[in-house]
Amino acid sequence: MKAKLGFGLLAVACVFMGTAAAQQTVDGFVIPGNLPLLKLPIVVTTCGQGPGALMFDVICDTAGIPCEERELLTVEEFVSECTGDTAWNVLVIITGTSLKGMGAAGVDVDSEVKRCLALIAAARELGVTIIVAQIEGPSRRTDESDEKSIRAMTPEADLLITRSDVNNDGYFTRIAEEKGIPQIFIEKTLDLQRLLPILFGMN
Amino acid sequence: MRLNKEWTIKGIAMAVTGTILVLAGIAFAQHRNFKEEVVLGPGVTTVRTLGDYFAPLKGGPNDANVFILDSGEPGGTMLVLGASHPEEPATSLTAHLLVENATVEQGKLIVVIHSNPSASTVTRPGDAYPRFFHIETDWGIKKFRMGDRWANPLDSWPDPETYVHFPSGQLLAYMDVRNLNRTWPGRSNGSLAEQTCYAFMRLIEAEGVDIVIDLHEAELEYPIIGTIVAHQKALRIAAMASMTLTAEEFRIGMEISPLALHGLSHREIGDHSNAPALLAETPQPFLDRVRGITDESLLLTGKDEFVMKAGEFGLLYWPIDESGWPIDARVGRHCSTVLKIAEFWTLFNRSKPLVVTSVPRYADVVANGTGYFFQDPATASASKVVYE
Amino acid sequence: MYIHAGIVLGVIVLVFALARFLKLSTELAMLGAALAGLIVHGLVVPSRELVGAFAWFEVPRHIVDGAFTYFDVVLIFLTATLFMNLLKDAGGVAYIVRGIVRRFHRHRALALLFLTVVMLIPGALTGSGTVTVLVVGALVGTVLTYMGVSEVRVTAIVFMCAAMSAAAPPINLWAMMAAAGSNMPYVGFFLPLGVLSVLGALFSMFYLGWRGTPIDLEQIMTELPKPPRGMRWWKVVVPFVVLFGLIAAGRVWPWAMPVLGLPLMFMIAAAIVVLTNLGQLKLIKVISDTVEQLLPLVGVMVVVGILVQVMALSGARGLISLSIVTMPLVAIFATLFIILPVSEGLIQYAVAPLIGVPLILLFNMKGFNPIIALAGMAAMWPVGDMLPPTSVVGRATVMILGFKGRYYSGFAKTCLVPAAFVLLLGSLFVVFSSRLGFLVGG
Amino acid sequence: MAVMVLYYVITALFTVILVRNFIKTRDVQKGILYLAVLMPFVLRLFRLK
Repeated sequence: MKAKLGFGLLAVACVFMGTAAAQQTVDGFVIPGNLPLLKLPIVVTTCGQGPGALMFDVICDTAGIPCEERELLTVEEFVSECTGDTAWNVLVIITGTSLKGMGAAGVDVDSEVKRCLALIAAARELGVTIIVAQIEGPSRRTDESDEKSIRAMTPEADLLITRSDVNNDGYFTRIAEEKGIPQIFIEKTLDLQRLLPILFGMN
Repeated sequence: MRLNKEWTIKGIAMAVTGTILVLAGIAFAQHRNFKEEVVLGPGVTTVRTLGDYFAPLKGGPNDANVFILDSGEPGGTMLVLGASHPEEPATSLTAHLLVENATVEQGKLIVVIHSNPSASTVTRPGDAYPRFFHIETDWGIKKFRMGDRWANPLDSWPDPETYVHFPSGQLLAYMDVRNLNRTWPGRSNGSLAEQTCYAFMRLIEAEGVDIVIDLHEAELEYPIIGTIVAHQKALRIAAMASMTLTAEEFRIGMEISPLALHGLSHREIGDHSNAPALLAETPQPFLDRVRGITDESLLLTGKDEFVMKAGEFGLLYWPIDESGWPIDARVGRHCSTVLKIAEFWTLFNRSKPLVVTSVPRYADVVANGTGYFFQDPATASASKVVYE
Repeated sequence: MYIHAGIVLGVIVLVFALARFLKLSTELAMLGAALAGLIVHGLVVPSRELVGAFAWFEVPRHIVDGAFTYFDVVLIFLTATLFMNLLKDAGGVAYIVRGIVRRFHRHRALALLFLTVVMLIPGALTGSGTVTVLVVGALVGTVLTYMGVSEVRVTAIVFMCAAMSAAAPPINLWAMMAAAGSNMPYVGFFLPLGVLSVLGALFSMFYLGWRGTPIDLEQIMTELPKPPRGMRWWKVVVPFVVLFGLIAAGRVWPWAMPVLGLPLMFMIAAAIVVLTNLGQLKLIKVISDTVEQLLPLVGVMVVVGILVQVMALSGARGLISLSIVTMPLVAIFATLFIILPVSEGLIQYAVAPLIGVPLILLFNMKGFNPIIALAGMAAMWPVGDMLPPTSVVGRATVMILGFKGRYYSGFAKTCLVPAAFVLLLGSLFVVFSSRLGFLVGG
Repeated sequence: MAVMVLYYVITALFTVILVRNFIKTRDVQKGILYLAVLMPFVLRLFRLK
């Protein structure tokens, strides 16, 4: 993982004007200095089958960022598609679970965590950068299932993108500090429309 | 002597019971026969009824009014369903408000105020709902029926031992055979609610509906609240509507309609017609099981100490404080949600634009009150007044 | 609000106790308590935003609205019992009992197994333990008595098996109502409910019924009432075949069969009994006796409905519900075996929306498997049907078997071990629900 | 629809019997309970609830 904690993409470096190690404020976002190397294209999935990945994908679309949404991406698919020419370079995992239709029609969060941990392990091996994002706010931090998804994924990230309104208890700040993971806070989901081009050097 | 004493008591008991029955009977009849007055707004071009699309419903309890607001300009067609569950009054109020205010510049808007009219003519046994609720307007008090979640047993009797959903075969609770949001896509020879859904599906075909919005309210203990639930065909519209509403007006989430949960509008309409369906939920503390005194006040203010206490214990999926969840905030949320979905429909379907104007947004409804947007039926011409 | 709901609740309890002290029947005492609660609510209700004074005109409406809460259940009770009473009057029940005894008198285990199945079926199909008692209770009870099982044990067996039959799939009304209330489909309950109810019923039957005397066929055949001369096996079989055939047809061809509903099915079966025994039945007397026999049960359902309405109106219901869900989770688990049966005894099926829904939403929030947890609870509720003040199934059992012993120190005490078994099993299902997820899918 | 009519017939049958039993019973407490039980039957029969 250390190897991947490079000093950001060229464009970001330009923005920071050579002081990459220090945090910078760009367009209202506080960007930490220890950003991992972020290269397109992106594949996005959720840990809990919420609509977060879809939202992320829609935003990428509107911002012209190449991204693929795979709600139930398996390790096999991931590995096989990461070996081609158009291989994914960033794996985004959106945390928080969907519970519409509790019970038989609902989501088994444990199997979702298992699937995503396997994806993370594969990503490590393949050198794919892992972003763990909580972008839907308090709606995806209400119950035990959300918590399981968040607590399993957050410590595994190379970069955290977090809605500031779910950090009331300081959990995300604490984990980021403990694990030395760079973290960027957003106020609203739509902020990603401005943030992602900055991160991927598209401005 | 003993016989006399016995009959004295029995006689008194009969008189008391008789009085209770007469007074209760009057109360039930008042509720069942009360008609809400709707003043047709400038946008309404035609008023039909569900029976026009499925003849067996004609003249029956669920021959709901269908308000058509046609711009005459080509574009998309949106169907808005109010009061699928009449115990969720912000939904019928929003639909009512649309009918009295909306104008359509491009495309066509179809609004149903009471989607399951039968369910709006009955109070729920054991739950102590009020029969009516009242909204203050500039010209006086406007009165509305408070209904139930299920169609009136007087119109749909008996229930099966267990309700087998058509066509999936999924089992649901027996009374849900009268629940309009469990009987989609319906069947022509089924229960009243199933036939009503069937009629709506014919309406969707006949009018070329492109998108359906089913309005609802939910208890704060329930996970699906303050959100838009979307069929797979409408995910992008829902995602954008949810994100922009949250950024611009109020927090609202999004859920994907689960494939394995049957009978609901957001699942079946999308699966069985060309129109995707979205379902919008607002918070209604009145529906919470832990609620305190059950009355019109709770219905309209959404203020409840017990629900707040449950919130302090982290048992709610949606926040609540002393200001409660007043009806104006709930109606306002639905108004903005409908408008935003229409906007994104247009954005994603440039060839079929749907432009709706003159509808207040969230901030307008909260600032002025819902009643501000209702017209006075007394001053409107008789031809402009329709009874719901 | 706490004070108001507390006052109303206090008045309800006080008036009930007082009325019982004054020798009023349970049903009338509850009715009095409900009416007193309603009036006190009207008198002391605090001023509320937007609405004026309490509308006294609504009082009669609330009473009748409440009385309607279990109207469908009442109709099922009446029609099911009418059917069985007609069959009994025609001599059909004696005919079946003789048949069972003759077939199974050599194999005790097999006989008990068969009786368990007979007990489970009516409740499984209708969701009502009372229906089980009313339809097959007397029959099974008689057979067990001739197998040398003591009267009190027979009563306990019939009650416990009836309770388990109500819990048994496919129709468990508590699970169904709580699922509907929390917007879950009624799917995936078959296996967990099946495991719970079958284990519970078998344990009850064998624990209480295993010891007994061997059957002396000769003697029993002389003692058992003889069916009338015109009785033939088909006269007994046909009504049952039609009844279960109609219920099954509704499930096999749900969209081709018109919805008949249980009351009509029982009435059709009853009509067949009448038609096949023309001239032999005192029809009006049987109906009249049936209504009189069921008055306490039907009365309590009507009265409980009124009570539930008053409690909902005044916030007393919310207060109870709130006090339960705000307990620490460990405390909830530790007291479920008390909370569930006691609340069932108090307000019957209304517990499912009242306590079941908030609890299941709570469990779901805390990451438990809501289906397994609800199945666990739905097997525990029916055990409370022998508890006061309603004691619906318990009283039906005692009534139908003509049990003369003491209700609590005799009958209820004998139920204790099997009841504890079911309650423990149910609690384990709730606590370990997330690990029992594999049972879902049936 | 025909089924619904049959339900009114069933309701009517039990209403008649309930009234008959109410008149015949000598037990006042039972009498009052009969009246309570009659309430939903009567209002359903008159199609008021």
